[in-house]
Amino acid sequence: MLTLSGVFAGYGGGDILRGVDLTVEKGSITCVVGPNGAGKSTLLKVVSGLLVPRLGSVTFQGESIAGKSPQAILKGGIVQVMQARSLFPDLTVRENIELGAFLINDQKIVQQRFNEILDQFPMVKDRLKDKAGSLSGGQQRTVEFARALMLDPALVVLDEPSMGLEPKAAAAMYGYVRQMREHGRTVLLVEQNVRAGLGLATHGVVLEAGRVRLTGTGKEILENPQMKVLYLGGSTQTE
Amino acid sequence: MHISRFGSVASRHKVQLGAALSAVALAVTGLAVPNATAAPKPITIGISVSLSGDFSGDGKATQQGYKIWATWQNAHGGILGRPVVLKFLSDASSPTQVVTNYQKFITSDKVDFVLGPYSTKLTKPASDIANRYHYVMLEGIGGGPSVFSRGLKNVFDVSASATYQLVTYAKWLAATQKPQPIAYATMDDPFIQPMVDFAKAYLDKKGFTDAVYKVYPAETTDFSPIASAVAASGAKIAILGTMPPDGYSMIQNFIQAKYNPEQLILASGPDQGADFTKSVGITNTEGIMVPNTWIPTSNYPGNKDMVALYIKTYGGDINAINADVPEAFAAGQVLAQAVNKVGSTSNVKLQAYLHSGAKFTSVQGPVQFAPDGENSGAAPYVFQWQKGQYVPVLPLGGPDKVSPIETLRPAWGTTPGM
Amino acid sequence: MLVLQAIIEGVLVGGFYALMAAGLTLVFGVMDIVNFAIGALIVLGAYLSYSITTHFHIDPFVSLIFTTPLMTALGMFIYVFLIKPIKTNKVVMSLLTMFAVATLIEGILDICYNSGFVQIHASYINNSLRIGKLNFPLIYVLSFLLSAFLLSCLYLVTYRTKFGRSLRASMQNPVAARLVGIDTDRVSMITLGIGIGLAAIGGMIFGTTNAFNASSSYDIISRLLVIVILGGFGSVGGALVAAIFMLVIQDVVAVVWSPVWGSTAFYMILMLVLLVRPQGLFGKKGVRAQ
Amino acid sequence: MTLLGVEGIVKNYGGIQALRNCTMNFQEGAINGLIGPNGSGKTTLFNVMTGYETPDSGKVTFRGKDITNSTPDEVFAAGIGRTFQLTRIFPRLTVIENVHIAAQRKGLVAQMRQWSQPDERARALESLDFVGLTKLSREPAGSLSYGQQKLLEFAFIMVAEPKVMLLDEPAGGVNPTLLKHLGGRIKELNKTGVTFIIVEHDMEFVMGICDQVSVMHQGSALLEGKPEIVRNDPAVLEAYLGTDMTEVN
Amino acid sequence: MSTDTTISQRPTPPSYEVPKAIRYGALTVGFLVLVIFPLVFNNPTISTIGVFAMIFLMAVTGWNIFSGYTGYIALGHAVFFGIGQYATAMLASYWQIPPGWETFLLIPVSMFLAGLAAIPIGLIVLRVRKHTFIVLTIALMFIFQLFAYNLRGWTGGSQGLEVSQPPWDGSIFNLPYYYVGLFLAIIAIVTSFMIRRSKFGLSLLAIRDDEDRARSLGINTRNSKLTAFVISAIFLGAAGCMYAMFVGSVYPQFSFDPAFDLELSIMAFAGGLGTILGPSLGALIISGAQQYFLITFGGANVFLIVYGALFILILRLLPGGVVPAISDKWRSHVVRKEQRILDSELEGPAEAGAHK
Repeated sequence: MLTLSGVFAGYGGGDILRGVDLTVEKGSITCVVGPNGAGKSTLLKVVSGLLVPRLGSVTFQGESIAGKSPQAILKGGIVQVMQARSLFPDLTVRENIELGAFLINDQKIVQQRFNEILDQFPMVKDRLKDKAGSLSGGQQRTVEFARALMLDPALVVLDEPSMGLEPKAAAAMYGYVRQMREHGRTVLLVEQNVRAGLGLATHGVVLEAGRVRLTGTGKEILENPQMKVLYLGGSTQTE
Repeated sequence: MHISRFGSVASRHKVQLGAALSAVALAVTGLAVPNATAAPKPITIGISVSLSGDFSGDGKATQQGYKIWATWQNAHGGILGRPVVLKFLSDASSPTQVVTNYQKFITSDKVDFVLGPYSTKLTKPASDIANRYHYVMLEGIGGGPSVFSRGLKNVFDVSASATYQLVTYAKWLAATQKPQPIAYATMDDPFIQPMVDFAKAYLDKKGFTDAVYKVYPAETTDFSPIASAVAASGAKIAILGTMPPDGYSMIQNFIQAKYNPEQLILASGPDQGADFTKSVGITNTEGIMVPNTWIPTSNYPGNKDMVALYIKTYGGDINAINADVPEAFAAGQVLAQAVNKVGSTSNVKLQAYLHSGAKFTSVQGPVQFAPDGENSGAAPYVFQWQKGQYVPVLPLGGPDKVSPIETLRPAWGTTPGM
Repeated sequence: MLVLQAIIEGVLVGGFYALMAAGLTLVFGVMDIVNFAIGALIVLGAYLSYSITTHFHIDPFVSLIFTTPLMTALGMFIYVFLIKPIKTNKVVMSLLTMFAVATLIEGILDICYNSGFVQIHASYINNSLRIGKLNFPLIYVLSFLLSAFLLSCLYLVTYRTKFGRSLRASMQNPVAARLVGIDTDRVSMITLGIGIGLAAIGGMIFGTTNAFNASSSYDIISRLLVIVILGGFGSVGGALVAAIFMLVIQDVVAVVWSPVWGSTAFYMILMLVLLVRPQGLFGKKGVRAQ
Repeated sequence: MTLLGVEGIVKNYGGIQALRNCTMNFQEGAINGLIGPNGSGKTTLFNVMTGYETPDSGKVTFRGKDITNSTPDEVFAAGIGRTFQLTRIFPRLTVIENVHIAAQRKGLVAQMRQWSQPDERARALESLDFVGLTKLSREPAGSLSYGQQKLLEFAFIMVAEPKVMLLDEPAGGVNPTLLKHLGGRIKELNKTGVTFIIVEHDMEFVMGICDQVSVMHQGSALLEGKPEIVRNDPAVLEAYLGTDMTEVN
Repeated sequence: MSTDTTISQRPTPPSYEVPKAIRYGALTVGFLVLVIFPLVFNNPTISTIGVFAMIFLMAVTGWNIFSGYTGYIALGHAVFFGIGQYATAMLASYWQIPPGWETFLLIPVSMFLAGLAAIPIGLIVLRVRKHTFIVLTIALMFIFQLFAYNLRGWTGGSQGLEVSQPPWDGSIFNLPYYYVGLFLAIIAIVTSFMIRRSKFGLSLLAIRDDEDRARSLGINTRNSKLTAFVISAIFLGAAGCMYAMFVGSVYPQFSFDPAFDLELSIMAFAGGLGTILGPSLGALIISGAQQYFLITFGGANVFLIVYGALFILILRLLPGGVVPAISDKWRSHVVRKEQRILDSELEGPAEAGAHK
């Protein structure tokens, strides 16, 4: 569905991604893990069009999307939920969610989706009139999720959905991710909580220093002895 | 037809008798006439005018006045038989540029004479420069008292001194009416405020009191609180030190506040002809007074020609002529008379002559200079709008015939016959 | 009674100032631009209305149908050709650019209109309503109503329409706004269009209540800036409250004491408020450590 | 002896609790490592210790003195220097000028003297040499790469000769050769009496140079000890890899 | 420790600055031109423009010491320009200084008073940043203008004040003003230069780039900003004094003029904000050109249009200003040269840099 090959990208000075090859299968939950600074967030920016890759190709459903504007990519069916602070704090929850459908002009569809989403996220229903800034961290995340689904995207890109959340809230987020897959969406996510992320994922990708180091199912990767080296350093012998 | 130079007032009056039309005809062909013979070297005169910035409105009127004077003067033989050529530079209403401009006129262009710019604020630095090079500065539109209090010997104002312009009215008031409260409001301005303050000082001495006295800053755009304060005083007489645009706003605010003083006199504004009637509405003009140094219909030398020329050149009617025009025109007239009398282009001689107590004539009336350079010969007029006409009403017993003054203004919007 | 009258006048005129300041503050909120040309643009709006009313004998309020779209288009044009290309030091460069635009406009108006003072006219301009001893000049009441109407429209646009949402979203989080598909450039262009379109309306009001010429702009701009600062950059409601508050204080000082001190009070209040609250009366503290 | 300590720090941002009753002590003369998964509150703790954030409750002490409400400059003047995770350098100044900024001078006359005095210059060049940026000393700092900016930031803090250096991910984006070198110099500086507190995700680096490692998890201290002990503690790995919370539900 | 040696053995970094010989050569030529200028162009018109250019030169250099170095764009420095003017006019009459050389003694007094006034003003306005700072400075200027109007007992109100002019002959009148102006302008430039190369100046530039970070590195940002503000005000005071003496009259409207600061910032921007000589260059070119333009084409009223259009053009074409544009040109020249050398070296064993 989404294919990156030989992608080099970075800001100003140097490249942070140095030849990333990655495939996201349709209907999968693909989880990218890796130590800080490995280039996970940069990867997502390339996918969502906020960053133009210097080299390499990015194709989505057979079409090249490298260098396209965020709007064009959104229209193509990729929606991203950013790592932090992506809500508009002074807008109400309802407005925030409706903004997710900014690109849809048919109010009927918007209303219909909105109702669907309310069913999907019961918490949101109770807080529609509150300002987004007044919600707790977990609630804000939920609103971001809800907003992302307004476009009925084929691919949802999540940047660390559990970051800064209490375990219970994080668990709820993971529940939502599963739900998305059940609804037939493909999910690409980046996660620091390796075990949780890979446990959730159907496919795992380990990124390190701007390159893909390991791929496989979530379970395979979790059990791979190289993981400890990647995360805690040292050599496998100390095991 | 060739008109030789005319050195005396008398001969000029003769020319006056040839109606305005002939002067206009001359003006059209005028420039060619003096050149019929050997084409004498022209007399050059440098003038800085404000074509942009705060003073641009008056600056342009000033320039018109000077231009018309030059046309007229050339039609009447120029100065010393030589044609007059004016050089204008814009000063963008800035004293910095005024300083540079007059330096350029005097030292680079080596003009024969200079005439004054618009406004007291710019006349001060300009006259310093002229003084430095021993040039005479004749002017008609920068007569704030501070121009003359500096001891400069080269500045001469052909218009009536600012300080006395409202005193004509004050004198009449004190002579004919019982002491009563008067409402004063004046702009903070070096030319306008002294007018009001002198009148007030005079009236105070005669027992009149002030119902309210407000000074407002020059950049005021909203006059409603000031107008309200004046209206609330309920005074039957209001003396306002206004510049044209705020005068209009003030009247508008009075109308809105339904304040209807029996006598209303503005320092300037009602003298602006069509600008004034269009801004406040002709039906609201009845009985409003304004001091002025010039009567549009007067028979002073050159006046009829000037008016005709103005209308021919710039259009409009007699009431559309801005007061800056005759003030500039008069400065030129006095310069021409004095230089012709002196018989040379020497500024030193000219200065001495102007200080000699010699009498001149101008479209604004007689001119005679006091030692400080102010015009002691002028009698400021007071005009009143009566039935849509701008007519002189004061001073009584002056050289010009005046209409009877209306002492009771009617209600707003009820100009008779309108 | 005089004080009451001054308060009423302050409120009425304050409404007009609030409308002008609303355009200024929106432009700031979305684009981080201090629109220094607002004064010249208001005068331009006044002249446009003046020309239309004198040549076609149309009511000044009706003339807005023509001038407002024209000025809005001008605003968009300015954004696309002058503001958008600015890459570095945006705050100051845009300020200076707008100043240059103001100079240009003043120069053009000066030539076109020959710098005499003019005023826009309508038959009802000198009428006023009287309630008891209080006096409500009709034109002020009308312009206050128009301002109030437009401010409510502005409120509705920003709070009830899709564009309004994208506008508020761009103000609060430009990156996230782009991620939900908002073209922030377009939003900026339209916002500057609105800001300058409002100047057309403000210009008409200014032109009916004041005689003006091409150089009249400087008296307006400094007050508007003060109101915007006091109301908090980007806050339309703040601008409204600040405008009325400032104008009322100024007018009351003017009648009770002296008009010259009324103006001084206007600026002194700004100083005093900022000493206590550097972010203005309604501004939010927006300083982050990292 | 405890040089820098925090006691019961609580810090909330909106709905998120960044620090929950965090108590920690850093020993004088040691190289302290501070590790923990992302979002565990390490940077927030740094911010609280250096005066960039005021805690909701709790106390920060330096040499036994309460510095909880000190401003960043006061903290710096007291001898605590720090670097940032996202570097904060002066982009329009050249590299060498950046290094000179933190060199302290007292008095107006001294302030008015040329910014580059011979002794300062020697120190500045030394520290630039140390991070390998000498060649770029006249480049505007903003044109450096992310990793180079990190090194630059380290270099200019070093010039101020603080008693404690708080390094927030000094290894991020720095290449391995230089990283080794950096570790060597940190040790060397440490011998001269400088205390270090290092937040770092590069475990090899942390384990290699730290005397003491503290682990943070969910806003509070999880445990503290020698690197080997910490490394082999199952709780630490658990904290890093996270519990598979999908199964908790 | 092999890395250590390789690092310190690296060649000394290339200088991207224009070489000293060229810079000092240009400076000397510029200085000599300014010194002999009024002697060669002895027409008082030209030297009048020269005097105003000198006044703007010291004013913009002073302005740049604060606004250029700290990045705080002050649009209310006319306050100090006005204070200099009013101090001169008021003291000249209060002390009854006869017109002539003695008036020049008011320059240091005006500088002192402007600097003194800058302390409380700075303490107030420097509490805020960015746009708020800009608008606050404008508001402050209006407050002073209104005080000048309202406190008529001292300031003469709208009547203004005057400084009597010396009875010198027109042909040499401008020269003392020009040379005193040049002298003060040079002092301003030298001060600016000393500050730029001082530790204090470095602190100011650090404040411009990241004020909070600078503070966290132990820079007393408040005192540094205030000091720069005061120094800057001192030169504005000098400029005001010169202006009042030269023009001879002082009015609230012209002394506290909002357009004054915009002009200063345009000059500084055109020349290169925050550079030492950029603003000076901007002042010489723009104030000279503006006046020359007006006296040449001033009869027509297209002045504002041409001025505005040119101004937009400068902002578009030279967003950084003239001086940075020159140094950028030089820099790319050096870099290209370096690249060629490097390319030829790379023929040998490739020595990859530590990082890109």
